Amino acid sequence: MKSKVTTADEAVSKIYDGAVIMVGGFMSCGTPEVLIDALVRKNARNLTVICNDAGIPGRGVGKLLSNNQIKTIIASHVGLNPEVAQRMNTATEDKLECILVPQGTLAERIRAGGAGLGGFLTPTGVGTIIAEGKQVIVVDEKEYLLERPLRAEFALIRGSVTDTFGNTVYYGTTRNFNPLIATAADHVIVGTCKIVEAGEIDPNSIITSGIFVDAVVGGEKAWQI
Amino acid sequence: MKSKVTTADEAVSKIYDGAVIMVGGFMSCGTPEVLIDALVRKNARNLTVICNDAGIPGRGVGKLLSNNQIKTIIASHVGLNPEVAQRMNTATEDKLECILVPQGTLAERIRAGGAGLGGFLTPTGVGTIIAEGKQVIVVDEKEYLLERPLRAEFALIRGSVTDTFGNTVYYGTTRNFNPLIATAADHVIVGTCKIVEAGEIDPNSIITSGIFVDAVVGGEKAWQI
Amino acid sequence: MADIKKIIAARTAKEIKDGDVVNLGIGLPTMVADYLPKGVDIVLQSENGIMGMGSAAEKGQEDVDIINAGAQYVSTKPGAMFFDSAVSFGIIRGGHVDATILGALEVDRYGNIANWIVPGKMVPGMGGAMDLVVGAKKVIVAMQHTQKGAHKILRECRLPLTAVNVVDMIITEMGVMEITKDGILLTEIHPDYTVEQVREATEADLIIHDDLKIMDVE
Amino acid sequence: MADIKKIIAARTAKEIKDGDVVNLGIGLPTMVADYLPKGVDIVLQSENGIMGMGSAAEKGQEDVDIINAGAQYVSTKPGAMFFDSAVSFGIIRGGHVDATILGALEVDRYGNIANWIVPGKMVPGMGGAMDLVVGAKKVIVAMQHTQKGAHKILRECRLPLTAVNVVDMIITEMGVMEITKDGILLTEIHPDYTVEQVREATEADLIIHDDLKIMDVE
Repeated sequence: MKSKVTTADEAVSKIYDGAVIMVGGFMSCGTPEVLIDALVRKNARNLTVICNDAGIPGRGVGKLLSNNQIKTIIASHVGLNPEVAQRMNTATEDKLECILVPQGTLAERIRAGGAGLGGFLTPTGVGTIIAEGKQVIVVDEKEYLLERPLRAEFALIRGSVTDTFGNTVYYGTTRNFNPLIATAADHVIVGTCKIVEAGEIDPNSIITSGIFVDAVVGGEKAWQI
Repeated sequence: MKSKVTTADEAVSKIYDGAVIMVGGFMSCGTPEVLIDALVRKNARNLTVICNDAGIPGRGVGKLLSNNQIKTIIASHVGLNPEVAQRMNTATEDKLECILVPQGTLAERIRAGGAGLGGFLTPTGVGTIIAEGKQVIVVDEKEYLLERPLRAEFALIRGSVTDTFGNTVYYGTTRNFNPLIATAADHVIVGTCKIVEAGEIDPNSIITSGIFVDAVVGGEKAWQI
Repeated sequence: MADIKKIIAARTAKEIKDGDVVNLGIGLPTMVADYLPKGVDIVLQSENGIMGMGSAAEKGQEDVDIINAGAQYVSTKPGAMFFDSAVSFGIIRGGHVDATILGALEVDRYGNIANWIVPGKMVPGMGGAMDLVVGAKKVIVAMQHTQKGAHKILRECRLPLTAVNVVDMIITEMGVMEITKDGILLTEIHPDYTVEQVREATEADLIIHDDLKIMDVE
Repeated sequence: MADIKKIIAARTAKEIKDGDVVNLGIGLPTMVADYLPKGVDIVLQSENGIMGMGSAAEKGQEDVDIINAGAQYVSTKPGAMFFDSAVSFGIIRGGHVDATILGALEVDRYGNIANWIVPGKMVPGMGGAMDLVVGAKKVIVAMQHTQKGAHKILRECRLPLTAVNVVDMIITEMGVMEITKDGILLTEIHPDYTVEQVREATEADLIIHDDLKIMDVE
């Protein structure tokens, strides 16, 4: 198992204008700030960002938004970042497209994208505007929406401890979407707090397998609201 | 969080004739032998058993089979227990019904049953006899089978360490189907190797939440092929 | 106002049974945990990935890796665990949460609820609300009866829905209401209000329980 | 016979690239791990829940909690991890396994494979085979060319299929064949056999590569 450790700038160098990227984190807890900072420096534009929420200004995905790098955001919640509403309501060319997806459906769509499923049937959203344009399938007399998988070209995840192969554990609620997006992107980069040798993490406790990971970057810091 | 620790006989006392039960384990590794033994003593009949495989004679589900307690078995593989073939080919009344499901589909159907999904689309089985009677749905020009969730009335799972609330970890490959069936049955019983107080297991490492568990039974032993 | 919230939280807390797995929405619903009767020990689920959440973390005791769905530092109880968002919503959608308590912009006689968007005004997103109300065994709306005098309990919701036919119970400062197939049934009333006042504050028709009780907010 | 297996395993090993995630079927395919070229380090997946599996556990060194999908005690490499069966098949179906190597009862010119049931005779079940051949990026059938003289490489499979149009390559003691849209292409031949002999042992029509090579089994 070969070492994948590299720098943040090297790791994000492949992310191009117009790329679809998934970013881990829930209200910026468990978001890889070292990778986001490098992506701001790299200044890739017109990104489609898939994440649980738009974070808060000055943190996580919020930094990409402030730097006007995001064309479309697919998230379950954007209410705690007022910049989203501002950017959605502008009439200018850089108007932000915001696609809202129920949180459980978002998580499951990403999981399906990583697990080779063509979709799944969920009761969530039946009878709401979320159902518009979606196939309704009845199973045992109950209505479900057919939801489709989601994949991305890049995933930026945030680990607490990662070995040189990419095996990763997450502490507390930093886990959230990180293990899911790790499975659903072509190229996966981990920003992590601590890098150890392969074999140092208990094999019963590893959450994300290194086989999903293309690059490991250290220097991630504990989060403060 | 209240203690759920009880005896094996008490724990299985609710299992009735004709019940649908899921049993953890892969080739009898990670099968709760203390619970199976109690179920043999209880002698509930006409059971439908959902499990990865039929184990080997004299171990795991094989004990229920030898004791003629199983009417129907739903599994992905039954080849290493010759008793299955004998019982399937008998002309007598106690002929065993055997329903084979691809292993990945079986795991996913159980997960769907526990996760409130109405089904999922898998490429596995397209164009085979597994597809018979199933809806084929095309997504992005690829064919998928619509597979339905599986649930049971009882689940017998096997833990390595379990706290009094039911939080459980599994060592090595004893994990397999156990965490999945724990979510997909009305009544879940854990046979475990070691019982500890709630709070003693690292909350980042727990695999099965105690909220799924109804009863905890100690005395499970390390497995020997 | 503080009193109103206290009344709602205290009454709502009585709907929870010992051992229940409960998800509390942000704001007023979070207060419910402070009013649980003695001997009622619950397991709090937070959809961002905690089972067994405790109260807000004390100053200086924060673990920066542990927040609730409202981005506040929280403690955990012995026996707590963490999981990813797919597991979290498997728990929610799979019916493993006994009760979810949340606020609403509108609720109607069919048990429909709207609480995630005001077109053209407020587009925060639904977060986990759509999954929670569809998946939880019991859905309790805990909210003020009206919004600056405007009706919130309607004949039929006007805002885009969060879900259809999911609400079991509404608890406000005026009383306790159950959604039945015949409509909204007032089962308890706060002693400060008359039935007529509750009717006026409610757009939907109210069915008054034959054995209408005084709302217990002790 | 031992030689035949060795030839097949040795040639198959050359199809694997350094760093590949590989799932090996029970029996002959398992032998492939013993013939990997120097400098080729692979990550073995076992569908019962291991990534980073090692070789069979040495006598006295068995961990009773760690078996492979064939119920043998195995070791693990540094950096290994364990997971449940849903995660395992998410990895498999999701295209995260670079190559799966397995045996077959029948393979045909369309890349169809049958290896899980002989109606009325043998009903072991498909285990993980249906998911593996559908999900893995490359599907290599490693098997003896014939079964007691009977053809196994057919114009069209007669047994119930494991999957349709999934096999990329067949490696036998006689040669190496690729499934192309035009049919089965013989790219390498073992020096002990003539093209005519391979044709006779194969029911399907063989296309012979313009640059037919000698099978490399060193």
